[in-house]
Amino acid sequence: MADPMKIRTTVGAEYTEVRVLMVHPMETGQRKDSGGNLIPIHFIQEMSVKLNGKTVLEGQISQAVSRNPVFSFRLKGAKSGDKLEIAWLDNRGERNRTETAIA
Amino acid sequence: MNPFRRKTLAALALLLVPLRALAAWNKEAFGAKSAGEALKSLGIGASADSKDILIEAPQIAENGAVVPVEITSNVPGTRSIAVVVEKNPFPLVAKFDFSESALPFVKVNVKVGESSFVRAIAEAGGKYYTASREVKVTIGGCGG
Amino acid sequence: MKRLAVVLAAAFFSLPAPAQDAKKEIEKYQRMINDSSPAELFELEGESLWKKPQGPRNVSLERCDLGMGPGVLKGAYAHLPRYFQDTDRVMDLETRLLHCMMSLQGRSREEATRRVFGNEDKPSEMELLSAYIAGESRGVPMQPGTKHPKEIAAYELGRKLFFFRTGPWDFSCASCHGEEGKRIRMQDLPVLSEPASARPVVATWPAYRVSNSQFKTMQWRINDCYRQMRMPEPNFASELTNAVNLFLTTTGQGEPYRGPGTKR
Amino acid sequence: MKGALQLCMFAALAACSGLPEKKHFDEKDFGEIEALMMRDFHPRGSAKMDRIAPDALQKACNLADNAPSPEAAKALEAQQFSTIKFPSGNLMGDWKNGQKIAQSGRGLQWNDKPGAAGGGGCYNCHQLSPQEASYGTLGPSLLGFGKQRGTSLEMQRYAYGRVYNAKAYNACSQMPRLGYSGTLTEQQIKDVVAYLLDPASPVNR
Repeated sequence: MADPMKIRTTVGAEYTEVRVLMVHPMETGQRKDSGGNLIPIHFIQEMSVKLNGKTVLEGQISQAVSRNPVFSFRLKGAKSGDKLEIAWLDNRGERNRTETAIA
Repeated sequence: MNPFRRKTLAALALLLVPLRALAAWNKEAFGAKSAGEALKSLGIGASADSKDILIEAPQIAENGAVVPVEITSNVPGTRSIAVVVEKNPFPLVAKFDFSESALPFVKVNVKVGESSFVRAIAEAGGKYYTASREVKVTIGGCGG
Repeated sequence: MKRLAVVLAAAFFSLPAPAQDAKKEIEKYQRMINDSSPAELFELEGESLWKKPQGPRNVSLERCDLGMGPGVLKGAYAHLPRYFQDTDRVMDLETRLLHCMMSLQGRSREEATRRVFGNEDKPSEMELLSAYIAGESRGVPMQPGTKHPKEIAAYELGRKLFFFRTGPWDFSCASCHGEEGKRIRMQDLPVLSEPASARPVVATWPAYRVSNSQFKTMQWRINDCYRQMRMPEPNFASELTNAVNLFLTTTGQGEPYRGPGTKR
Repeated sequence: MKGALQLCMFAALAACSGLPEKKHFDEKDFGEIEALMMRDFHPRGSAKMDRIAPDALQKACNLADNAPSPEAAKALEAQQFSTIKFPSGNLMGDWKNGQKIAQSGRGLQWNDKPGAAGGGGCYNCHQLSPQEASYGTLGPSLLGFGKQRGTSLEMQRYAYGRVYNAKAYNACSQMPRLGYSGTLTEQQIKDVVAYLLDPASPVNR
């Protein structure tokens, strides 16, 4: 599957809700494939959310976050058109970065 | 691939992670086998139970692979929230640091190995506040 | 409508208190996984597949007629399964997609059905396309074909198959989906021969399954039920699977489609 | 009071206003359905095509919508009872293995490895031990089954027979015939009997 990071923003009265959907297997290293051998550990470790270039949220996460992670955050004072940037880094050094404007 | 080789590969992979990373991933904390150890490695001291930490999670999850957890901290000045599933093999699930305009709120789907308490620990002004909810994990389907 | 209220009231009061809490908590779980579900990813992927030229003729599926005209997607899923003049058969979504893969794209049945059920690492074409096309019927009341003689015959056949007990464990579909308020382990079992219980099911399939991070279709659902009934494997897109699908969808007709759903 | 009265009256009316539930099958359906299934199914793993045709019991239950007349039920149950092979002597095996069998839903499925131990899938439909919260409700709760009924040889035979072929006690029961179908071996059924009756089993604690 391609790796689109699907971001949806909803501007509300008190805050803007940001919902991000990432494509990642988040393997725990305990799971076996159909051949019966262990699938190596593989998960997103770090993620960050930037608003207009400034980091507003940094997360350290683990293989205990579900596959195809879905996060929701709330930003105060963000208005439509503001630049939102979400990035992640996994334990194999793979990265993904997606930029979007707040709806 | 035998377990020994997989372990060394995993360890190697960790070394490759560039030093200047985002919030550096706390290897000890996430490798800790007990909640207490994990929090100590994060530098989190004793935490007071607080009703200002709200945890929204299903009491019964039909499947432990995806348990939605929503955490809100109403303690003023909250700068970080750690999420722990006490009975997981590695209890520390995630830690979020908030700054600038991000509110101390997060919603994330987590894996709960077996019925357990899900605990949130918030940090504000150098003090720690905590709350927890029990999540019962059940087996759906015909088990076959 | 009144009769429905009486039936529902009876069903609700008959549950002992703890079971009611368990039922409420499981419904909360379902609500929460629904609004934070990766199902959307499959819809996006399905859209690009719908437009992707494939097969010996190297054309996309965008001219495929799902019953409302070539390429018309809005509400098409909500009107399936139905009778199709060109093939003289009752067809559900996956059966119709297979027809278009063969007739438009020139692909062989063997190649197009080699991998109809995927896994969490690689969903199948049918799963991705079903996610996208079903999503295009959101809000449209489910209204399968119920008037054409072949639709009526398929419905009757589906109904008989639903109650037909055979195989080493003597099961029919009704063995599990036949009695109100029952469950397997913690899994509630809707009575699929009753409109009130069938509607929410029909309105949320196909669906993303959190337990194995896979997107599942109706053909898979019927296939996997027969596996657990200890029966041989039903042929993909066969008359039998279409009859069962039409019986279920007709029983649950009228509910606005609100899928693709997210399930256990 | 008037409202309640009206509600019951209305419910009764509603229940009988629809046509009596049309019988699902009549004799001629069987040929047609079996032919269709033989065409639209294919064998896979251990699941072969000989599983398509319903046997005499299944046909009787299909025709009677699972509610045969008392006489017909008695005859079916007697016939099914004759299929049970009761081992001699003690019928209580090892409850620990019985618990594994009760938890396992495997057995006779096309994806079950050939030769792998079958499961009883008991927790799919029954409550058994108080510790297991994830139990089904298609069958009655068996909590404290042995505590209430004791472990007499006669009770062991009843439990053994019921697991081996449930239709010997209730002609059109939805409980699979676990012994008759070859899903569970004689020893496995003894272990399940122990799980049900043995005072040490969590079912009875």
